[in-house]
Amino acid sequence: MNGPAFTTEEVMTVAAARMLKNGAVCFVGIGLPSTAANLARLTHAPDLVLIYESGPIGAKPHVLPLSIGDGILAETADTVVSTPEIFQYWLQGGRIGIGFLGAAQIDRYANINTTVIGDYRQPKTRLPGAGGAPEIAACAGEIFIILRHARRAFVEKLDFITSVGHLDGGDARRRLGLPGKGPTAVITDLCILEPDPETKELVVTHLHPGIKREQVQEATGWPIRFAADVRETAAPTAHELEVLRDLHRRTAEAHGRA
Amino acid sequence: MNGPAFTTEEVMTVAAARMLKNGAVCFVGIGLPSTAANLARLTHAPDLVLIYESGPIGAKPHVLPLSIGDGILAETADTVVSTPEIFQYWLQGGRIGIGFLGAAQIDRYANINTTVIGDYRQPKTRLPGAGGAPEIAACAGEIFIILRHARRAFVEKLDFITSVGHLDGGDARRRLGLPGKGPTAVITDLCILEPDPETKELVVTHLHPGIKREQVQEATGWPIRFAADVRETAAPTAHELEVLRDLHRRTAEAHGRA
Amino acid sequence: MAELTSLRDAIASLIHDGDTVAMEGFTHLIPFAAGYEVIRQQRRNLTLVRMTPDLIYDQLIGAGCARKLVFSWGGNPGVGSLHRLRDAVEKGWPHPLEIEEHSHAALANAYVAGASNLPFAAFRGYTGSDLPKYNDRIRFIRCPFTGEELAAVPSVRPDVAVIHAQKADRKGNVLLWGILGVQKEAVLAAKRAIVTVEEIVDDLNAPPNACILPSWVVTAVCHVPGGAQPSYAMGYYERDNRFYQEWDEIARTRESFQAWIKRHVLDTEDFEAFKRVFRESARREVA
Amino acid sequence: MAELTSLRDAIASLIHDGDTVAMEGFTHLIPFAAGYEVIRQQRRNLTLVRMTPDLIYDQLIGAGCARKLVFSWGGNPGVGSLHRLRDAVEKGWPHPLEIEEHSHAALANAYVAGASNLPFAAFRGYTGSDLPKYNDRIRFIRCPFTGEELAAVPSVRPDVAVIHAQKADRKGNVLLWGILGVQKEAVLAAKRAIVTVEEIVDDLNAPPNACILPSWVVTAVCHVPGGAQPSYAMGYYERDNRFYQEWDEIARTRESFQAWIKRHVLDTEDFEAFKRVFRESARREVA
Repeated sequence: MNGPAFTTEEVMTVAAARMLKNGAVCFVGIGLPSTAANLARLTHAPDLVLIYESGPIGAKPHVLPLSIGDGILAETADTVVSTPEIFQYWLQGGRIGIGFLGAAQIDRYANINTTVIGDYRQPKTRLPGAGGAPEIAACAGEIFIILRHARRAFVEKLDFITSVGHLDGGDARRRLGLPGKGPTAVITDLCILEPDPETKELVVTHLHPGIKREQVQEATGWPIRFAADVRETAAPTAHELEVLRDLHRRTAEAHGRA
Repeated sequence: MNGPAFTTEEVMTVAAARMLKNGAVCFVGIGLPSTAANLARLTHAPDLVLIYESGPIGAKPHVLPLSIGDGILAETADTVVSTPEIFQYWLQGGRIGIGFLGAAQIDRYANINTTVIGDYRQPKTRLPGAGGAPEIAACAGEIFIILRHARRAFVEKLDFITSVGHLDGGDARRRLGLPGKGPTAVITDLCILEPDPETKELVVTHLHPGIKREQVQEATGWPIRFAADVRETAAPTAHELEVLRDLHRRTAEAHGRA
Repeated sequence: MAELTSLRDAIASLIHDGDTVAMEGFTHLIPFAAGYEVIRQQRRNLTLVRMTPDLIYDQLIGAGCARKLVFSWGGNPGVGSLHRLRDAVEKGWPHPLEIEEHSHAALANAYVAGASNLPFAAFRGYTGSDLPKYNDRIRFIRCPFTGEELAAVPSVRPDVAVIHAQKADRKGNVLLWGILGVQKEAVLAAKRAIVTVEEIVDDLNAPPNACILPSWVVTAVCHVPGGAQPSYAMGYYERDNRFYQEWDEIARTRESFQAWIKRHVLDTEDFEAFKRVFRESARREVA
Repeated sequence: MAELTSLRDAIASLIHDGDTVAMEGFTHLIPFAAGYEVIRQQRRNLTLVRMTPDLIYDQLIGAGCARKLVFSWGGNPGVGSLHRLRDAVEKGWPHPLEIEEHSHAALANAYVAGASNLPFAAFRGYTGSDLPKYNDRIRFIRCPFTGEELAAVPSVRPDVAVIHAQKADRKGNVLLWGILGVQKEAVLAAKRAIVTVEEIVDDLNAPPNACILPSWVVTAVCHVPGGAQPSYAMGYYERDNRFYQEWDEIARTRESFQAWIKRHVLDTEDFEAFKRVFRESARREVA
């Protein structure tokens, strides 16, 4: 393979970043979504508007925030509003084009669990919970989900639906009167999945460079479907990798983890 | 009569100002209430907190505002919040001790009409309308009302109830679940009236210096009742008059009406 | 992203006959210049929404632009009546005006609900008032937890919001400060938003937590210095209280009103021309 | 009017066993010093309300102060789990913890409703989520105008709100800026409010429209510099991200947690003493 070497984590982040158009308004979750969104802003989408649930509107951090409310978000934002206002006027108000989420578990209809593994009242593992995700998943124009591909993450059946994707598929969202389109892409470290236009079941549309179909099936807890024409994700460019690695370096230095 | 000379308008304003205790939180209507409240602040109640529906909290104007949103209110306030916040967090939130209102018409139970004379759909005279009064009258801890005493203002029956006083009297407010105590005093240029503890009908408790009972009855559209012990309103002091007249002079100069 | 354009083009392209228009500004920052341009372009059958109609809607109503008025306090602040509003309501001149009347709390809550994309707002209000008898857009609901009864009003969702602000930057981000009224809510509740500003600057230099409307929620930004006169713009000019008093005379008769509108608005080509004529009138007054 | 008092006296007189307490601060301005003082004074059976429990509630829960937790996201931001919260929920240590779980939007709306003296908040949320199945404080209502179904949650009305702010003046007026979270709403929703501040100044020099809590809505103001560490106070100090990572180790076992609480909180007499011991621990870490 020509071009620079990169990790599966890097190709995932770059593939996600490329999906964010310049000028789009993006409600960003902490972690992988924030990394991809800021990579987009620092490469092809300088006017990408980043909104964090803690209140910053138009944040332009030069290092990645470790928490959803880091000072760097407030200092670089066009303005900072209260948390109720973010949810009432900006998210529920219909001002958000893209909601960008992570997930602990996801099913074939891109429903998300971030609440609990096992029984809710007798949990095997207690996860952090909903945060802003249920209303982001409901109200944003469309949803991108980014998470690492693994059997314990891509499960046949969720123990708990925290945030709705396409529920049981088809026109379920429309029937429930959910404002947004719901998940339109899931980006992992192996591939890109998109909902089937009819059934809304996630199908693999892109495999990352060097990834085999078997690896995806192996890491998925249900019989995964592939699109008629599965394409290969374009490899990260030298420029994309340089910007991403600089961002991680600055971040590590800033957070005292160099 | 000893002491300085004064007008009935002045004794009305001074009598109203005296009712405002230092440190009280007062939601102020424009006009007579604003004049009395600022007189109080400039005399015995320096820590009186003035809130105007346009958003200023803790306004300390050195001249009287001509409108409810004059710049002087914003410039001298502790802070200025949005108009929705004033009504949601501060008035409805139960943070207002005294609501200080004017009125075009009032009845014996201190209900107020500021909407229309004649039929609502075929009005003889169209008045400005409700403004903040209905919710001030409902939510403030207690209500003071200040208006000039005249037959067309003190009417047997209101053409329109804009803001509730004690409705048809007795425990009507409690039955309707209104948060505040409602009107506890009505100050006019002739006298002070207070609701009867049982019936809530307004009774004259104080006559201003030199005012006769007949004058009050003459200016009232229903058979007015007098308290068992009607007292005379203490005359304005030289200091009160000086501060009030200075305030009016500064105001006239500032508003180009000197 | 907001377009930086002339006021004439903004009104021409964004406000249409029959639209629901909210021109907000609570005593402060009232967008008068935009109101004059709407009269100049002779828009008709507008539903006008505004907590305090003030002189700006007295002018639009008298000029025959309005079919309906949604409001909560309709006086000339500190002076008295709005004679054109009263003439329309009492005598149907220049033509009948439908009114939907609320309290300030109700209308402020209705703007918040609109900005929040909610169909209604619930609040403690209207109990014992006669207003619900004459306005079927006031209803009552019960709390699903306590059973308490609360008033409900439908949200305000204008086709167009028009406000005046102190500053915009060259990207069209808008900053306002001082008395904020319901301007932010009006813009966020509306499908389209026009903002006239005193200044266009390179950097807003906004303090933390300032009231900013990002360019991407504004449709058009127009540089119109003095565009809020005779109301005021904190940091720029004071309220012209004298004109608020003069308006009582100007608007008292149909003839004097029409003469004023013709001379100052219909016969001027834009707000700069209006200001020249207005200064002449003022000089004549003084003389 | 707020009383200027010591943190010890404020907690002693205003927070009682069994109270519902909201200690807010959305990543920024988290009132940690107040949390340590509550642990020191060994309050019990508290109902703790907070959108993001964070380390502050992990500490209170592990120290046995809490009976119930109302929350919407319970992780260690950027690090992982809150081990003491998980131990209480999964294993009932130090004793079982009742949880009432919401989404951020729901809890933020519930604070707004509390500050507004409304019994509930209506919003677009929870549709399709399993949360309503396990929380009977989530219900659904219909718009009286459109018939649309909306989610409803009861308002939050704490006995006590505790926040940390940048400045207060000598009268007890409080100023905060930067990320504001739901602090203003928490204070206005509560019966009593304790505010710890970085500085007490003669004049707040607040910009227009700043987030100010007037003295008369605050019960006690306490001068506690550094009182938000390891979170941050914009304009004063940065977030101690290193400690957030170290906490993952400290809180992982009951023994290491108890040792840390004993050494830093129970065995120190106040926050000044805490800071001395904390600095020593930090030095030892580095060495």
